[in-house]
Amino acid sequence: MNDHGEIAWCPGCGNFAIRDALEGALAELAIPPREIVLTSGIGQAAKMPQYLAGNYFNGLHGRALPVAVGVKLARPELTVIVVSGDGCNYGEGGNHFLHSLRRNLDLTVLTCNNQVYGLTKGQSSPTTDLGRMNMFDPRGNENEPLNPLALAIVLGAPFVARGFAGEKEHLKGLLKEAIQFRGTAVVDILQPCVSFNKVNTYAYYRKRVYRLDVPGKDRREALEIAEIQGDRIPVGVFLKDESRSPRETAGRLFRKSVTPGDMENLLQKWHGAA
Amino acid sequence: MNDHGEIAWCPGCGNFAIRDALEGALAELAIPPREIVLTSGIGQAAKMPQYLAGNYFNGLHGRALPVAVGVKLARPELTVIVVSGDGCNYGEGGNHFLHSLRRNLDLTVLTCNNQVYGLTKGQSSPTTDLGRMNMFDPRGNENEPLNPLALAIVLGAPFVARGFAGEKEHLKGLLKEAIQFRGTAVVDILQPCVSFNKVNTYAYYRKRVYRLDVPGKDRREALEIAEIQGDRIPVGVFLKDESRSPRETAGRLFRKSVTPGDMENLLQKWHGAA
Amino acid sequence: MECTILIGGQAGQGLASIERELAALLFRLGYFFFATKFYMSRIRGGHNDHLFRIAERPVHALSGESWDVLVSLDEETQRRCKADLSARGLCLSPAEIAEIEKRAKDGFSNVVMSNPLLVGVLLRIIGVRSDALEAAAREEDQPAALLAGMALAEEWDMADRFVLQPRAESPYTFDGNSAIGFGSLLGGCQFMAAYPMTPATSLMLYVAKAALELPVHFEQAEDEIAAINMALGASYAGLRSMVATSGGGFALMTEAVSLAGMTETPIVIVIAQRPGPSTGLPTRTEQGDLNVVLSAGHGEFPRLVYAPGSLQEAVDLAKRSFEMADRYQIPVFILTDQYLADSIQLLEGSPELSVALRQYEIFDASYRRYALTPDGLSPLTYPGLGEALVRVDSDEHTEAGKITEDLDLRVRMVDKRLRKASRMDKDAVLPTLYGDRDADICLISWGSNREIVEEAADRLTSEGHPVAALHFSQVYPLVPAMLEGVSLAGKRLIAIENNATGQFAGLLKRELSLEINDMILKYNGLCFSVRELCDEVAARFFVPGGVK
Amino acid sequence: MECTILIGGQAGQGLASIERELAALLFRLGYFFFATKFYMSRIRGGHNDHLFRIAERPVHALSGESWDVLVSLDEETQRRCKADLSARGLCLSPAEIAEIEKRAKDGFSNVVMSNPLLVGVLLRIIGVRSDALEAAAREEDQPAALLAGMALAEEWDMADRFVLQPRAESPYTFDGNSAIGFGSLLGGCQFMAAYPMTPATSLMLYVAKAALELPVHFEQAEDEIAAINMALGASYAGLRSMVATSGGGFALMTEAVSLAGMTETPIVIVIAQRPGPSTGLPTRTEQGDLNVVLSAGHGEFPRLVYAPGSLQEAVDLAKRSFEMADRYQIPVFILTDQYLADSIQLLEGSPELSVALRQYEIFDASYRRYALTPDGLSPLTYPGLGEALVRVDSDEHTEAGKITEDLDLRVRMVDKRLRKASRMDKDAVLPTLYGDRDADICLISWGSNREIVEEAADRLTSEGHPVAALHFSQVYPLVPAMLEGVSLAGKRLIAIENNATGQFAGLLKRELSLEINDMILKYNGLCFSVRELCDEVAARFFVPGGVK
Ligand SMILES: Cc1ncc(C[n+]2csc(CCOP(=O)(O)OP(=O)(O)O)c2C)c(N)n1
Ligand SMILES: Cc1ncc(C[n+]2csc(CCOP(=O)(O)OP(=O)(O)O)c2C)c(N)n1
Ligand code: SF4
Ligand code: SF4
Ligand SMILES: [Mg+2]
Ligand SMILES: [Mg+2]
Repeated sequence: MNDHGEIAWCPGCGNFAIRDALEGALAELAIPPREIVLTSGIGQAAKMPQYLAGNYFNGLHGRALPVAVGVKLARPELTVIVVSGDGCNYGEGGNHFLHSLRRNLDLTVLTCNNQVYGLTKGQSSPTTDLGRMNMFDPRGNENEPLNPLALAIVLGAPFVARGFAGEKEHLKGLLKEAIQFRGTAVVDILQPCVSFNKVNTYAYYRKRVYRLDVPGKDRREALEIAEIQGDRIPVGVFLKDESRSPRETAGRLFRKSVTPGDMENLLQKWHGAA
Repeated sequence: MNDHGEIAWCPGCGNFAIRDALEGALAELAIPPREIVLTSGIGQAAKMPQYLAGNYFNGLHGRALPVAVGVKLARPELTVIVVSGDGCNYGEGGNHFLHSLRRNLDLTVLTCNNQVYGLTKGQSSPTTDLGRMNMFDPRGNENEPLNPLALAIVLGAPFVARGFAGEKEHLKGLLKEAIQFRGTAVVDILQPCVSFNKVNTYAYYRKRVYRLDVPGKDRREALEIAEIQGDRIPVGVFLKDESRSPRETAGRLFRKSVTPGDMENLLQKWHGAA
Repeated sequence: MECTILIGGQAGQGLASIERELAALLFRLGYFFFATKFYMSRIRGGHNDHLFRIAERPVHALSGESWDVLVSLDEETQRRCKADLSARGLCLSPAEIAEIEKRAKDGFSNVVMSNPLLVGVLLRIIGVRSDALEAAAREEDQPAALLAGMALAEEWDMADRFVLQPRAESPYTFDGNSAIGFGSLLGGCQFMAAYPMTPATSLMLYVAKAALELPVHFEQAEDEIAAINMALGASYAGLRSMVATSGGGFALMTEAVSLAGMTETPIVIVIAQRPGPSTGLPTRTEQGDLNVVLSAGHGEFPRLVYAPGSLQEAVDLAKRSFEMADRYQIPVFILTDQYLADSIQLLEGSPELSVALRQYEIFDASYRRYALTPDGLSPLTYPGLGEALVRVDSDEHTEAGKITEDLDLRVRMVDKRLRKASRMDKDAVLPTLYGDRDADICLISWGSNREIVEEAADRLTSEGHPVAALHFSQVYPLVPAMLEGVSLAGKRLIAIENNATGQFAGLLKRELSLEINDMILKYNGLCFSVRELCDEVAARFFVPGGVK
Repeated sequence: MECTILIGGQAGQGLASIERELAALLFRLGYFFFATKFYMSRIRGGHNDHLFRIAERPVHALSGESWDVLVSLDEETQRRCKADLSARGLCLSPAEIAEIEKRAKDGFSNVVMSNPLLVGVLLRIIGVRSDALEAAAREEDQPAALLAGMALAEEWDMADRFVLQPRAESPYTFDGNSAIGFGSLLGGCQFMAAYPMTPATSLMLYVAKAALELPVHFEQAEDEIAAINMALGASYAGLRSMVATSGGGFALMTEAVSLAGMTETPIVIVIAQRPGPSTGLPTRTEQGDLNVVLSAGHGEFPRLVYAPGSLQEAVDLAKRSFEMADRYQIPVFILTDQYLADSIQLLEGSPELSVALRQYEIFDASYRRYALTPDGLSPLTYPGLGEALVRVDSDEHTEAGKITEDLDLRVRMVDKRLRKASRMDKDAVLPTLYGDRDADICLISWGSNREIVEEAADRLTSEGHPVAALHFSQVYPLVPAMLEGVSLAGKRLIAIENNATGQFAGLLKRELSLEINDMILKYNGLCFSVRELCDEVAARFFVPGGVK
């Protein structure tokens, strides 16, 4: 386990494989740790940055995305990766998911989707299936689950993919592709939670998951892929639209500064009589 | 103008027609004002309830939806209508839009969409077109506009429609249908703002708007309708799925109360030795 | 006579069910006991301690004396805690635990049976006999395994090592959050919306479970902002409503606290504190959010803040919160913390089971939600009753609830809202003075420290260090009446708080001009123990023969 | 000599551009003036007042004397304000306004020309002549229309009715929010994320416009939560960052305030106050959010709160905020309000234009973001410099920034964070003592009331009611050094606040044990005027011949 100290996840948790895949992807892409910024919220998945080599900002539950947006706008040269749970990114942080995608910055947005609130011991998350019994749903979840990838496509994310913690190598490939993609890359990762989700297990997914060979050719096709559910669960890249370039950032700001001359100009122009 | 006092909107504002249409719809449906609860946030559109006959809760910017959810859960027998602006419902309140729709309660959710923040004098809203210059976007808006109706369809709203303030009668019909619909009915209303949106004017819309004859037959078709934009802007019902019944609410709670006997049972069962 | 037991190990080793089973049996056997836990923010692994104190008289705090029985489910516990074992203490080391597991597997073909086996061992240590056990145990307690555990204790020569008599006639057991939940239902609460957050989650679960059978609705919200706005919607619509959260979640609710203040919508807000700032230590305890609760919500409006210090206060004040929220049409806060939330105690005496009922007044079309009245209280009603339209607005509003910019009316509305507070004096919950009233030293506490401080006062006094103790369970508003009859003049006042800055001391000064002389503060995430508090007070404020 | 002008009418009638043009010309002509506005939360309609005070010496407050010139763009203004016209006052009633519009149409074929026409009339009233005007006006000021206005004033026999000499040599004009914006840029601010909210919006716009040409980024956020988290991200990444909002938006930011406290991420937070609770009166003024800012963010961590009382303070303290945020790695707050935000004033003297620069220290792989140091300050650096990894965590953390549940370390980390505050004493901005230092009465103010109170002190003293005035522009922390050298003993202390409960008075008591004797509070949404304050002080605290 390198030098990351003891890992706080349950033995068997899907997060281990995701961590390994991400570590492998970053290593193979040869991005030096000092140029990586991982942002996360709060939850089990949100602890991921603690166990990887890189800078990190482990902030508030639900707020990994806006922190990443701030980092990216300030320092476009850094590789900025958001990694958090389904509750974090789609629940508490749903509004940032909506609006950050619209920005199309060059960000990678990873969600470890265990369809449950893990750290708080098993409540329904936005992706929990209908009827599933969880801590606060003794009669079964009554809310339509959110389809994060369909949402991402409708919101205009140019790169949208699904991975599975049980297919580590494939996942590593996806993550590499996502990180290399120029623009917002959204990857939802099916992550078995051995403690609180007794339905969506490794076995459950292994039976259903199949690999996509090619992405959908446009948003409409990608949406159709995203709508496939139940007995067959596609993993792979659903959409990869390289035609749109990411939103331009202001350019280099870091270590550049406003000068007294700038301030003199501004003073005269806006506040002076000249 | 009935007895609602002076109206705080600019002369010519699209909100007048929306108010009239909503007033007409409620009158024609013969719902007594005492059984109507309007919830709104903050903004120009959010003042709507002030000028209608009904109960209202004019709460916080962005929070009209959760208030409505609370009212509906408490009092399923009331007609609960959310009415607010695009900034309110899709921007500040985006997370509630995401998750309230998943609940599929019997709510009507109206958004007066002027593609701008009106009350704060003209900043871009989530639905502002790319490149549009607004107060904080002197170089033009750089964020992909949000498509609220595509979003609503992906989120599983069973009734999704678009209206136009310039077609008052048609809008009234839509509103009647939406209010009568059993389940969450989402209506986005194109609303010219004469003060801060000089592009999406009545004339602009009149040139582009056309009426849909029939709703899309399923979500996919509805989505295709929702994606139509630019020179042709469909208004009408995009989706009307009457097969799903709304989420059941707990049943009658109001004026019913927990009894000492209930408490005795609970005490014995959970806290006693019995 | 007492027996203190520490059961330590990793999350996932069954500690929670051992705690549950042991507590349930102690309870049914009629023992006085107190249990609490120190646990990490982990699902599996880490190190958690479950602490039991069993006695022959009521106990409501950790004694802080060395442990009589140490149960180490892992080596780590053994290492950390062995030194704290009392002279005649017993130790169930990982070796014994392994043996218990073996017996479970051998005798019951099920390793899970080690839990009742262990519980049997422990019960036998305090002198429980098989006949008593058989009478108290239920089928789900696994009587056979319990008995096997008792036999094992005898085999290991541990039986009757700390014999205690079951003397409790207290028929009820609660943890702090259940007591608040129970009190809330008594208060007529019918709606809760919530987003999970430790250490408030168990309160949510309590209401969610109660809602299965009672006319109560529980809704899991998408975030805390939604939770409180839903609750305000439900309250406006006619149901007594509550939310619960911890500091970070509460931060998100504060805009709506101000909304409740402005719209005069009754609501009860429970804040279960944990150490901050920010995420801090999610599963530990602290009293660090008093200031935040006192001034949460921009602008000026009245509020009430309770901080229960015992189970009874938790039940009573939770119930009272709903009454006061309705009476004054304000947000009422209940400040609790992880320590109280997770401590299992006995409720001595039977709770009064009358359920508070809301009034549903019916008005005609002339109804004005914010009618200006001498006492600032406008008649409250709900949509759909009679011809009244109920119109509430977050903007400054007219009596009828419409937006206004009439600045004279603004002043009248501010005065109206603040006027409600002046009536709250008569409803103030007075502080409790305890211990040696004539002592030169008075320990001042609020919230969950009450029982710890009171036991410490007893012990200090009995050890020749007389002290009084004054406990506040209503922490805001603080009114002069609270100090009438408690003659503090000349006493050295010492604030006892689970935080690093003495927030309540600052409040006493601001509100009651009471100068606190010293503070004993603890902020490592754990509660005080009685012993530790006694030692600190004795060392800092006494010299042999008297006060320093 | 002074001339006060009230221009009233409906939103949408061109008031904003009249204000802009008149202010610009007064400025370029070299007049001392002060302008502020009372406006409604409306885009069109309603009733707004734009208030000018023109003088021959610096003025920074509303005098509160009756109006010398009343310009009524609508009947409503005429009705409301006519009574307040001074004895020799001039009135431009709707009839005259109609005539001006007619002249605009006739002479310039453009009704919009009525604005410069009106400005011309007003300038001629205070004695401006055409040659001076021609020298000062620019093409976009529409000199022809201005001159036509001057001619009209002569025609109406209004010329030279309040002749004032232009005596100002102040080369700069600002409103309060621009002064904060300007100061922020001087402080090295390079990033702002914001969600619009009155009365903070104009500050956002200032930075957004500056960002067009300077190495500064402005981002419109989807909500206030995003805004502050983006700013924290940018600050963490290496840019000095700020946010601005008003009470309701700030409520949403408070969770991240605590995050800034825990992660020790520098940030500057501007709160432009308006009357609450909740939406309240969105376009009016109040000082009601002091308490909220003092304790926003759960848990305990140091903070600094400035509340500028003049343009110069706004510039200086904004700049200083960024220095202090970096020095102490804390959130720094600037509390302003609608009154200061929307008041146009002259900055006397030239601002120092040096721009504060951040340090970019480079560390090796042994870097620990939260290294424990004697003064609590750990070295701050940013990702991507050298081999240091910058790891920050909202949980309690180790020196290296990893989550920890080591409870001893927890205590050391709390102490470390709080220790930073003890060093802040030496950087305290001391209050300003003004007026008659020997007076028996001292008016105490904070924030935007400074100039009003100081002018009132002058006037009271000159009217035989000697008073001193003490103004705090650093409102937290309050340190004993602030009262050294200002001998308040024996003085009657009167707090002047724009709120209903005297929040600063409570703080002075809690923090400095200073007992305020009386309060003058205003909370109808408008600022104090000098006259009103003088009258109140004189009536309540003086009797003929001396102090009451
Ligand atoms: C504002 C706030 N609300 C609630 C919490 C409590 N909380 C911590 S983690 C969590 C849910 C985590 O679920 P998810 O994001 O799916 O992560 P997982 O643990 O399943 O990986 C919650 C509700 C919090 N820390 N902050
Ligand atoms: C929490 C919060 N943030 C910001 C504001 C300020 N604000 C009031 S209305 C508004 C935007 C309104 O836009 P929209 O919802 O589209 O309504 P419109 O005025 O265009 O009808 C904003 C940002 C507020 N009142 N509360
Ligand atoms: S609770 Fe679930 S998600 Fe969390 S560490 Fe354990 S297995 Fe993983
Ligand atoms: S600003 Fe726009 S939306 Fe608001 S009232 Fe005027 S026209 Fe309508
Ligand atoms: Mg999860
Ligand atoms: Mg809008």
